[in-house]
Amino acid sequence: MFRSLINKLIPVQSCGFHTTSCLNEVQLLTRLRVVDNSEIGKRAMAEGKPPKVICVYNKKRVGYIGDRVLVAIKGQKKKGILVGLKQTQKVKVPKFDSNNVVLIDDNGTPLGTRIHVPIPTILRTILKEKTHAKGADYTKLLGIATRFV
Amino acid sequence: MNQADVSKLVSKLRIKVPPKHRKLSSPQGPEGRLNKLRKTVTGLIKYERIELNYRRADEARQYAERLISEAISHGDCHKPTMEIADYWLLEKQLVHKLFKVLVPRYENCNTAFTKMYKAPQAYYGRHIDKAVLELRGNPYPTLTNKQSNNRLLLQNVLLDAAKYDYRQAKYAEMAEKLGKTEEVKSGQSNEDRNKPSN
Amino acid sequence: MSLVIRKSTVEILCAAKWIFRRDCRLLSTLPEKTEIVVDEKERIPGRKTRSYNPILENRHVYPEFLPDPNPNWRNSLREKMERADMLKRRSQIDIPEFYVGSILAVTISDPHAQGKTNRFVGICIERKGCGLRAEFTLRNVVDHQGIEVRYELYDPTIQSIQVLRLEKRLDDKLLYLRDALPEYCTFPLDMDPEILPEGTPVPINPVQVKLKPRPWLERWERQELKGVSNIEEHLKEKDRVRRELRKTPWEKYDLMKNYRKTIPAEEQSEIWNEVYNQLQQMRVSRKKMSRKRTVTTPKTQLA
Amino acid sequence: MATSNMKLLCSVLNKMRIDHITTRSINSPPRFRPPYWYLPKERVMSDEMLTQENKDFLEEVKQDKLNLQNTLESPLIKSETQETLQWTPGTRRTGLIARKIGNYPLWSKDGKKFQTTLLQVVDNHVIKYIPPEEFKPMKTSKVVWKEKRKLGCLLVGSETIDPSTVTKEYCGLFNTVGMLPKRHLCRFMVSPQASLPTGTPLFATHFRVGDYVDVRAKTMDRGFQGVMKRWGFKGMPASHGVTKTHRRPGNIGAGGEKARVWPGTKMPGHMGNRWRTLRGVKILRINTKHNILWMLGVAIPGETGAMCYLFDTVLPLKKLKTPPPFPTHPPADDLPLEYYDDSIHLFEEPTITFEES
Repeated sequence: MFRSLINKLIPVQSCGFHTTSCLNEVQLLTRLRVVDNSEIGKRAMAEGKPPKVICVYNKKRVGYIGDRVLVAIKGQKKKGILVGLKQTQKVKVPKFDSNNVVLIDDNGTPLGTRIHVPIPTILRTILKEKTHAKGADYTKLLGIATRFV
Repeated sequence: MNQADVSKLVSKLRIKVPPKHRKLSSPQGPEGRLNKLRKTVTGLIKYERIELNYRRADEARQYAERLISEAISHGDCHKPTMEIADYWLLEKQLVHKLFKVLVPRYENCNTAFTKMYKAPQAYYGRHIDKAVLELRGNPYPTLTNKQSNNRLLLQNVLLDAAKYDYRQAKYAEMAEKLGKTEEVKSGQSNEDRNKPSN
Repeated sequence: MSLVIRKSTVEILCAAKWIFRRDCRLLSTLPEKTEIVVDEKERIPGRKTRSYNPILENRHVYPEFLPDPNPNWRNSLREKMERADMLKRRSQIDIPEFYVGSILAVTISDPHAQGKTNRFVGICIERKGCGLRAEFTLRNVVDHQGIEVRYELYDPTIQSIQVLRLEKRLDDKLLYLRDALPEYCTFPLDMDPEILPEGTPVPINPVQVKLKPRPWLERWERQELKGVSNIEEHLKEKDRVRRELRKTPWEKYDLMKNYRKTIPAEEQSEIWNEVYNQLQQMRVSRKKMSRKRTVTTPKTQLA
Repeated sequence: MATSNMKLLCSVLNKMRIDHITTRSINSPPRFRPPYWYLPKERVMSDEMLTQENKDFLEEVKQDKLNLQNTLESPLIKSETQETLQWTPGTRRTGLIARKIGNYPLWSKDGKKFQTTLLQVVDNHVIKYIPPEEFKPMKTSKVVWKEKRKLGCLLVGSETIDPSTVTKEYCGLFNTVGMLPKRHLCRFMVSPQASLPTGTPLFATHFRVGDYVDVRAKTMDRGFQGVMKRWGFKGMPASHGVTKTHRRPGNIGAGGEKARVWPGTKMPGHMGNRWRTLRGVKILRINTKHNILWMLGVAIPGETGAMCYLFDTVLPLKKLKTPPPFPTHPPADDLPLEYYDDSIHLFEEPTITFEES
């Protein structure tokens, strides 16, 4: 029941985001949408305080699909993985209506147990490449996804 | 690479169309440019021969050609074509001229509907390329030279002689070839004839 | 649209019936009747003096066979090679007739999950590009999340393209669906294909969508959209004034501008004479294969 | 007396005009002179007011010559029985003249899209060969080669044109071979054993699929451009009190001791229309009927319809490893219509599927 409440709220929420095309890329202070069912993420979205990007972990400082980001959410710093972007994508890669993030901890384990929106299949390759043998294992995220497009 | 517009079907122009339009400088922008061209096209349809600057003549020529080809392909009962004719011809009696005079004149025409010549420049004043733009089949005398006396020009006389020699040589060669083949054929037939006898 | 106009009255009536039959599932049925009346009004004065060439009607069905009209990029030999390659690809996979507004299901082989396929269902909101670069965009709302995927028409990883509902909309591009309420582009992923009876013209769906309140992705009010019903509600006086200032009513009379955007009829007929026979053969052979399919009744859209 | 002497001296000095003395600095390069095989091509066209019969006659002569040219056989076929020449990595083969006719994508077998450029080789013929002993190119640089490279000069022409549109001298260059004049003429430096008899046609099969070539062409002419477009400068801010200097270069150097502009400073000027070579372009597909090469990438200089010259690449890692058709591929009728690189997916092949590994 709580989830349906959130789903009802989301269309209203998404209007609060920047929808002008010049702010379509994920960079510093972009607001994201948490799409997993972690407690902190759910509460932040329900309160209407979506997380802000405070760091993108790549050289370009612009987040692309599968990049790790550091977000400020309800006064805490959490890491997340971008799982859907508003930007124009390459052929056969889906473009989403909102910038989606899944929260993870330092080991790459997702904080939630389910992702309630579709996940692009290209993440399978990207996350496998980013995972190193001794470092964090990001492919755990794929296990909690419900649907791939 | 963009897709071609398929909503309209146009017939091909018989003149060379440059890849881009010319900007005729006008303070009103593209609308002002069309207004300038409207006056020229109206003048062309009305007087059938006009002299003007080359740049403007070349632009106006394309629009006049398109207007006539639209009128030919759709006829006077087609509402959008009528609107277009109404826009381009500032004097309304010319709309009748377009559909009743020019369309029958050009209906079976295989060439462009207009002609353009480079006009001589003025001896004094600024050097601006001038052109004469006219409709084909206009009632005025032609602007080009008569070609009747060209046969007596030196280059033509010389070419005539060369042509005669060339043809003679060619015929001689052909005759030789024919003779050879006939010889070969007759030789073959002789052999054929000889074979059964042997 | 023009297809509908040029067909005989019987066919028009057929189409009208077809639309009426389906109106139970449309959101706004009001402008539909007026649309048909306009169609018939336009049709009557349309006396054609030139002989009507049916082969040219292929331009609506296969627009990507026409080259880019920019003369700087054209070369007859390259276009010929490109068309030959397109026909070769078409002999391998059935690329059906579809338009912007049709609902498609595309299956591709997925390089990221070996041995699996990936199927996506959505409404075609845009078709662009010509030749082998032709591409189309599908849009759907899955799990309350709007998703768009761009596909290339001649990509060899595409396994099948299936038309689930063949229809047109009122506009050439449906990019405004991004700002519309999500129910207008929500389609179930397990949608059944609806098969049109043989010989009926492609119906035009006169549904008018409702936009979400601003901010929008583009200034839709300046684009003269026919498929949007509530655009005036969201406008301020300032926007209306600016819309008036930006209007370019002279552009439809700019004959050369329109000419430079199109491929002339003579060149088109050459192209169609070259490719039409092969396309027709492929169509006929495919039809024989798919005879077995039965006609299914259209499902309600907003179930 | 003194005055008369002075007058004499003055008159002598007047005759000695200092500004007439020409000095040529040793460092300045010699003035460009065209190579000696070059003959002027352009002629002034005018309306000659010929009668219709004479026009037809000229057309007929041209057609006869064209037919004569088409019946010419490649000299390679006759001399096939002669000794076979060996290709070694050091030899230099001739190149080709091609026309850029556009670009479209091809897909690889693993589903990746390759943008390709199509180059058409239009009736290329060998016009002239100058052996290395006779070939003396103009010296354009100060560097004098101690050991002379023994390379001959091979003239290759492409695209037959109407002989009445070019000068008589230019036509004469081709008449010796029995051909109509060509629109483009290019000089290729070749090893003596790679020389070809005159009149040899060259085809796209001169190169093989999978080889790398260098493409030399003129870049697109962009006219006079500012520094932002020409050199990629950043310009200056649009606002924050900036006036009239949004796209300007800014400072071009300090004053002080040098008090001048360093040579080579990036400034506004004419951009494009320069000869540039793109090295190491891979050939993905070859059509033998129309002589089309599909090259990987879209960076070949020039617009659609521009001419370009193709050479075997000089890049050490992409050089030819196996012997190519040498000296060139002889004309043959039984060639397959198209050659494809191994990585390219054929359009008539079934859809790509990714098997589980």
